[in-house]
Amino acid sequence: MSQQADTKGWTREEMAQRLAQDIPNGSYVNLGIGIPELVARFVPQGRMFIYHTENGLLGMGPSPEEGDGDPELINAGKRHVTANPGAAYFHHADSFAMIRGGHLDLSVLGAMQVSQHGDLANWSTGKPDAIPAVGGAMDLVAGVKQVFVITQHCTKSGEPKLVESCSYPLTGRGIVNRIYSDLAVIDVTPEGFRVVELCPGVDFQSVQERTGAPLLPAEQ
Amino acid sequence: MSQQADTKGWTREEMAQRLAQDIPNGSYVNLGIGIPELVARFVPQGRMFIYHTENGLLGMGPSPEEGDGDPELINAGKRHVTANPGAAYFHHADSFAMIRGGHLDLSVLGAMQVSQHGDLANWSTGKPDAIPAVGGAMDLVAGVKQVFVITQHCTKSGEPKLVESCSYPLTGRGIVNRIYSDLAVIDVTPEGFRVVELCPGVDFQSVQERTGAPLLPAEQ
Amino acid sequence: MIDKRVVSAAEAVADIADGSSIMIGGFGEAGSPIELIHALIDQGASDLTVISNNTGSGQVGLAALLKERRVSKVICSFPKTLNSTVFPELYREGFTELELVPQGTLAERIRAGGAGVPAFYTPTAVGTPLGEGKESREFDGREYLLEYGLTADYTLIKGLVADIHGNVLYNKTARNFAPIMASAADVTIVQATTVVEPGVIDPETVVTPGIFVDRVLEVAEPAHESELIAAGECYP
Amino acid sequence: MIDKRVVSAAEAVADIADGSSIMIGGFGEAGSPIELIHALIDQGASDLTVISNNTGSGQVGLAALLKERRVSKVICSFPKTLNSTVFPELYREGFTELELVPQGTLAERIRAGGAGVPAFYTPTAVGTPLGEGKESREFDGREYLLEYGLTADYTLIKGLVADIHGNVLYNKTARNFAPIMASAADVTIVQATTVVEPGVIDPETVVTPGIFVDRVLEVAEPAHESELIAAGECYP
Repeated sequence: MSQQADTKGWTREEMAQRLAQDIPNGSYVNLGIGIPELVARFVPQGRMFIYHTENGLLGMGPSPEEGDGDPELINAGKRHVTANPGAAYFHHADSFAMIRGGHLDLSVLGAMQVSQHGDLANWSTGKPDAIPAVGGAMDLVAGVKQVFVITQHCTKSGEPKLVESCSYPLTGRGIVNRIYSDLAVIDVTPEGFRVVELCPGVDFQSVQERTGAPLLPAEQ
Repeated sequence: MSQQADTKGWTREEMAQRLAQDIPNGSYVNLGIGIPELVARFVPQGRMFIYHTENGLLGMGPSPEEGDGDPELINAGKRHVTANPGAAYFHHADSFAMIRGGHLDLSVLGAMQVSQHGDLANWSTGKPDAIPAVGGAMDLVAGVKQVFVITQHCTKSGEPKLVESCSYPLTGRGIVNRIYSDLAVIDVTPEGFRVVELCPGVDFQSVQERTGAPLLPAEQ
Repeated sequence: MIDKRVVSAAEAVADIADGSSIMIGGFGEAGSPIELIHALIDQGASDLTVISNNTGSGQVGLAALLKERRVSKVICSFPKTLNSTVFPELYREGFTELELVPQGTLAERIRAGGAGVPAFYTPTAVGTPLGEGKESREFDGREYLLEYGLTADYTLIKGLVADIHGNVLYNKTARNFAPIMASAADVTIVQATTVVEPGVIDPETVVTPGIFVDRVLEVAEPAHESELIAAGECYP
Repeated sequence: MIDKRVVSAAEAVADIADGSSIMIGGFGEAGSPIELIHALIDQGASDLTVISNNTGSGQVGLAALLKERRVSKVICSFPKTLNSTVFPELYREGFTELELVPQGTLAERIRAGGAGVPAFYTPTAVGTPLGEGKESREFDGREYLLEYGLTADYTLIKGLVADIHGNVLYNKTARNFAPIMASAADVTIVQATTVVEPGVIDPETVVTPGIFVDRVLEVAEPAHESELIAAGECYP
């Protein structure tokens, strides 16, 4: 966290708020576990998003008051949630038909690494003693219309997460559309990473220094 | 019909009643259009069958009183039906998942021809000017655990319907288990047609004369 | 802030272009979205591919769309029904092409199209004329055919209750193809007898979740095909 | 004359043999049929293959079954949860084998198994370690993997209301894998909070039709995994 503080980048909440601004009204959105969950707190004025959780609910609402939770009304992170008016429950095959069939507009995911070709690694370190666990991440990136990654720009030890080529096992190949980090908003383009917007007070060069692949400047 | 009357065989109702005696209690059954529909009138004492209609209802009940029908509660023959207590509605993919997945115990179908290998032809004459229409017949014979055919032994012009090899286009290959005709109950075995039971007053030889393939006598 | 209602059947189908593929719900008259089909006749789009279990009866609804020579191809399991004379004539004349698909394979192809499954194997139609020329493969010693997912530009369906987010309930066996067709088209248009606010429909009972629905039209007193035919109606 | 009730959890699972494959519903604790799993522990069957999204938490329910060394293989998408220590130990030790399947592929394989589809193509996991060595094929210029339908000898699931014909309703996100698992096993066993006569459940709202269910057990006050763990319980 000290690394991030040094660069005076966006907070996690600011990253989430910035991302939410790019979601059109009426979008169907799946939020991954961790920072992506924060996006639900920031619905821009005049818009409404419908949240999908792959364990079987469309129209997921906020967490209930402490103690009000139903152990059988949970999200993909297995936390208690609520259901908004207009919600629907369904089984897993139907839920992943929505995902695989391209019916969701947006998947927001965390990342361990993103390559300049849009490859994503976010499910396994690949270490021999790790217990492999994948959940729905590979389905989400294979089926949802757009994939946004929200992540700290670097690891806690300062290594770049945006790289030429992922060293960790892939979740999907060429599927990330845009990255929201604490330092910048960056598109994955056929030419590679392109800065869309810099965090106020952060300059292009300092982002490039923290990125493991060439950055293209914002288009004018 | 005169042909049938000459042989003093079972009536259609008797054929249906005879077939119903072979259905175990608790069976899930799909009845085809025509003579098969008559089977529903004959539930042996102490048994209960649950009828599936492939357009999306399990627990189909009898026809409503004239004028009481709902145009949106129909069977596969597009006739008004009712729903029994314990019924369930579902969509077509789920309905045919029941069929294809082997969940129905019995399909009762009419026939144009049945071969000694259990091939069934019941959907098309194959005439060049015919409008081809197949419906769910091919799915039923490919997926249901047992297929019983209920049919007049011969066509109206006296041609055998039980044959060595079907001349009409097939509905399915090697899928008929048993045939209930006006003259006999006949199993399809690896050795060919085998008589299980003769209609009272009908002898083996007269059935053989009306059959286009060798008949084996009932096992003692 | 999400309201998928349209005010008229004409608005609902306004953008359907010539050459579009359209899935139309219904098994016989149960679930047939007659008002949407009639609006499509008025709208004028032609050279359509229609995916539907039947080809309509009499000279109303789907049969009327065919009769107006708007449909160049049907993908269908059972194109002849009682009172079905329109399609047979167009088929014999060679105007309307037919792709005949077993009913369960048709349903599964539509479900696969909506679920992002490009192809699957099925035992149905092996050894029959409808299996001829199809790729086949053995699994565990049994032969299966390769069948492809089916999608369309539009789906027209009939519900009983819909909310303005597009959640839909159906009436009895009118459900038939509607939920899977809703999932398999770019634009799904629902006519429903009643349109309600979100929250009226119990989330446990939703049959088609709103994510699959783009436009919702209230048709409070939908016509029934058999009643129109009994009254001698022809459309337009 | 159709009554699928059994009187005890012990009776419900009595015939499960060593070496059986068993689908177990639940996503985390939601929908986990704890009482049936505990009865299976008491019953003693071993060398089981378990198909389930997770591997349980603490030392109750599914985790307890694993801990008793009854499970030689799990087919699963996410075998590590908060408080999940049992499976990791058995996996590292080499006692329990893991077939890791993406969650949506797991769901679709189970659905295919129940629907008589031996295999299908999916875009999920292409280009990843979980796609390595799998048969792949292009459709419309995109690469897909061939995946196989999955069936089991038994399914154990938890419902909210069931009738004696086996129709089932679920509670909220406890529905998860239950309806598809019910369709994919030779014998499906449901525990439900309430068991009612046929006709009580509205046929429009049935989630799992009775054709998929073989045995129904009333468990009026089912335990929740998190509460058992909070209370420090270990089974048996």
